[in-house]
Amino acid sequence: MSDPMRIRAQVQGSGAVVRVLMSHEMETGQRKDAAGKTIPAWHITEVTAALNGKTVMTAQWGTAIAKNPFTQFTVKGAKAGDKISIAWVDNRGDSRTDEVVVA
Amino acid sequence: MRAFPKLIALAAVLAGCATAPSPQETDRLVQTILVSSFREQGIAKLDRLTQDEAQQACSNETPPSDAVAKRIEAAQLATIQWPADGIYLGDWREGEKLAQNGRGMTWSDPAGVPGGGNCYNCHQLAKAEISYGTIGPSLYQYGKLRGVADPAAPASADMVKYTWGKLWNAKATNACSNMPRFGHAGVLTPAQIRDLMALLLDPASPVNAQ
Amino acid sequence: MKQRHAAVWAAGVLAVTGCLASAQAQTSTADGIAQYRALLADGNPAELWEAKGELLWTQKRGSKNLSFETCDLGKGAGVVKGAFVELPRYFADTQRVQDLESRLLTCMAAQGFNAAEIAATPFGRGEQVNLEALVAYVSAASRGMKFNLPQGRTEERQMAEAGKRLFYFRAGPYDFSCASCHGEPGKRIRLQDLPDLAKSPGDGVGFAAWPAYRVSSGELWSMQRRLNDCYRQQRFPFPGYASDATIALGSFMGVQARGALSIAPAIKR
Amino acid sequence: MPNRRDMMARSAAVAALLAGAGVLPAHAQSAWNKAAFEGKSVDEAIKGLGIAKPVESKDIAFTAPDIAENGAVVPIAVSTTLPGVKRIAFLVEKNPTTLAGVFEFTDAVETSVATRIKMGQSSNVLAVAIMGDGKVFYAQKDVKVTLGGCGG
Repeated sequence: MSDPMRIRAQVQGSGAVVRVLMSHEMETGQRKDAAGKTIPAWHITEVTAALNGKTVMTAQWGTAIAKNPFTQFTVKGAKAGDKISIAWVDNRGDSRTDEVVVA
Repeated sequence: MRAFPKLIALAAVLAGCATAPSPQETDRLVQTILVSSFREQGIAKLDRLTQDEAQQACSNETPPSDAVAKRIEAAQLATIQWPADGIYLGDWREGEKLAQNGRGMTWSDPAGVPGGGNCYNCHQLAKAEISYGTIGPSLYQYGKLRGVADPAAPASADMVKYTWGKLWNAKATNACSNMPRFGHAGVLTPAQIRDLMALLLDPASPVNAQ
Repeated sequence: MKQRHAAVWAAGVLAVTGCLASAQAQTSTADGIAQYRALLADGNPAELWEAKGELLWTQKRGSKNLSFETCDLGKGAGVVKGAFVELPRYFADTQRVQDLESRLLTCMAAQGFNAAEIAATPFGRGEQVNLEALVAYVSAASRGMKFNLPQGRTEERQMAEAGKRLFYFRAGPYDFSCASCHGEPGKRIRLQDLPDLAKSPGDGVGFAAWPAYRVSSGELWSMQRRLNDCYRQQRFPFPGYASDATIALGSFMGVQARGALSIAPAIKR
Repeated sequence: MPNRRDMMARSAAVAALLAGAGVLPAHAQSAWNKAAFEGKSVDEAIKGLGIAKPVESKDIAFTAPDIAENGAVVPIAVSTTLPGVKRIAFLVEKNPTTLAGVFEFTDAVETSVATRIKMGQSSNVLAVAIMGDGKVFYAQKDVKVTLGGCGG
């Protein structure tokens, strides 16, 4: 069970700046454990951001996105009270969706 | 100046404070704490907590007296093993790798695997490496600045010997040096020390390149 | 464009005087690192641990089914704000000077957990994961507050004094003490600045910057974990989790840091 | 190694889950671009993305540090005033696999994004902007990754 994301969405100018922190190992598949065995790749593959349920941005990620990923983007025309939701899926098929209200 | 008497008064109050632990009490407490707190792990055994004379004399906020420092330096100088075959310099390329390598001797290091020299942690060496520490002095141009044009020449002999001594046992010239006693403590082998010698003194080494 | 000019300029200076150019290169390295740290400052993953710790604080756990709301960190049962900047301190119920981690273990024992077992668990596993989250939450509640460790009791003064001795205690194959790296101002290992812990390093530096999110491991490090890795690098034997040696050092550093603002949990290389 | 049918079943299940949650649009259900992410050079990554050869552009503002204190986390940010940018990809020349990530924008967001990447060593990093009309532009930045700490 993955831990919740930390999402901040704040009105700035004519839109809202969204900052997201996700809890994820983002294992590269290139490291070896103490016994010399390769640790399999384990990373977020797809991210979807939505404003009031409508997709505004998507992303595909590889193993080179840093552990506990941070992403920032700006949604045009978003107002206080709007809902921003972020969803991710990883290569093991785990997924998580969290939502925040624009402040 | 006017605050001075006040300071003295405060110091007197602190010194006279009945509940301040005496140095002897603190000694006993520290010993108890060391025994109760540490355990062996991997190659890091508990005997590492037993101090030798040099370690003990340099375990205070203030350095030891000059007389004690001189005595320690003389004793440490006597421990230096000079190369039996008279060969002081190895391969600076291997020396550079050792200088970069900060591993070895920790509880997470395997037994019997030679560690590194940790040099860049504290010193600047080759100019190309910008990630260097400043606990020790810069060693960039080490040989060049000391006039070592040919390490094998008789004119270089004193500097070559001094440098070997510094790497083998830095406490021989500075009782409370922050630098490990690489040869004396068995951190590096004589062959590894030769390679570090070459890094510092070989005119072809990047340390001495312009 | 500006940078290219600077590079050309630096190269010109290099030709004239090697010494000045070397100083220039050092400045640009420092600037580069400062720029990197500034870019990281916004969005510290320690927040993920803080959020988790906040949930754990109110959650009923353990065989006794208790939350931490009965846990006294020194400011009264359940009080979190301001507790961190007054630890380590003496606790009458355990008759010990305790740091944050050892005190949390005491509270976990009250919840019905086996504290000794948790202390012996490697960092980043099992209940240690929860401990790091709690440490993040509790320290964050004192963010921006000044360190003010109580020194009214003999036990507290003794612990700080013992910590000072341990700080200067040289041993092991490298002859290192804490002071070997942290006893002088303005020094660094590689490119990492070393706080001078023999004095107060100032606001948000040294003791006032831990716990912290470690970029290199992608995990939150408590002061216990920080000290454990310091002793590893000192080539010492293994200090027990929440052992008196680590608490004594925390007391010494905390007393030195009196008046410094806490920025914990910070973000570190 | 998971077989193809398992993989498809799994991504279908995830897609259904997300579609149920109302956050996944039709176009995002396309699978992760394995070919692009497995590319071991800029050329292979570009081929995998199925895009034209990029042309350097001054209209892409790409921020990355000159020096990274740790390669495990390198903060990068890009924004562009180029009209009609649909996607932005980040490529690290000297990483074992070149493509770090691709962001796909709708008209509802600004074409700017910040994230953090891993770098195995000092390398050139590229921000590649892909336009709706198939044109491709890029900006680049050299990032020096330093060794840090006690190194043990």
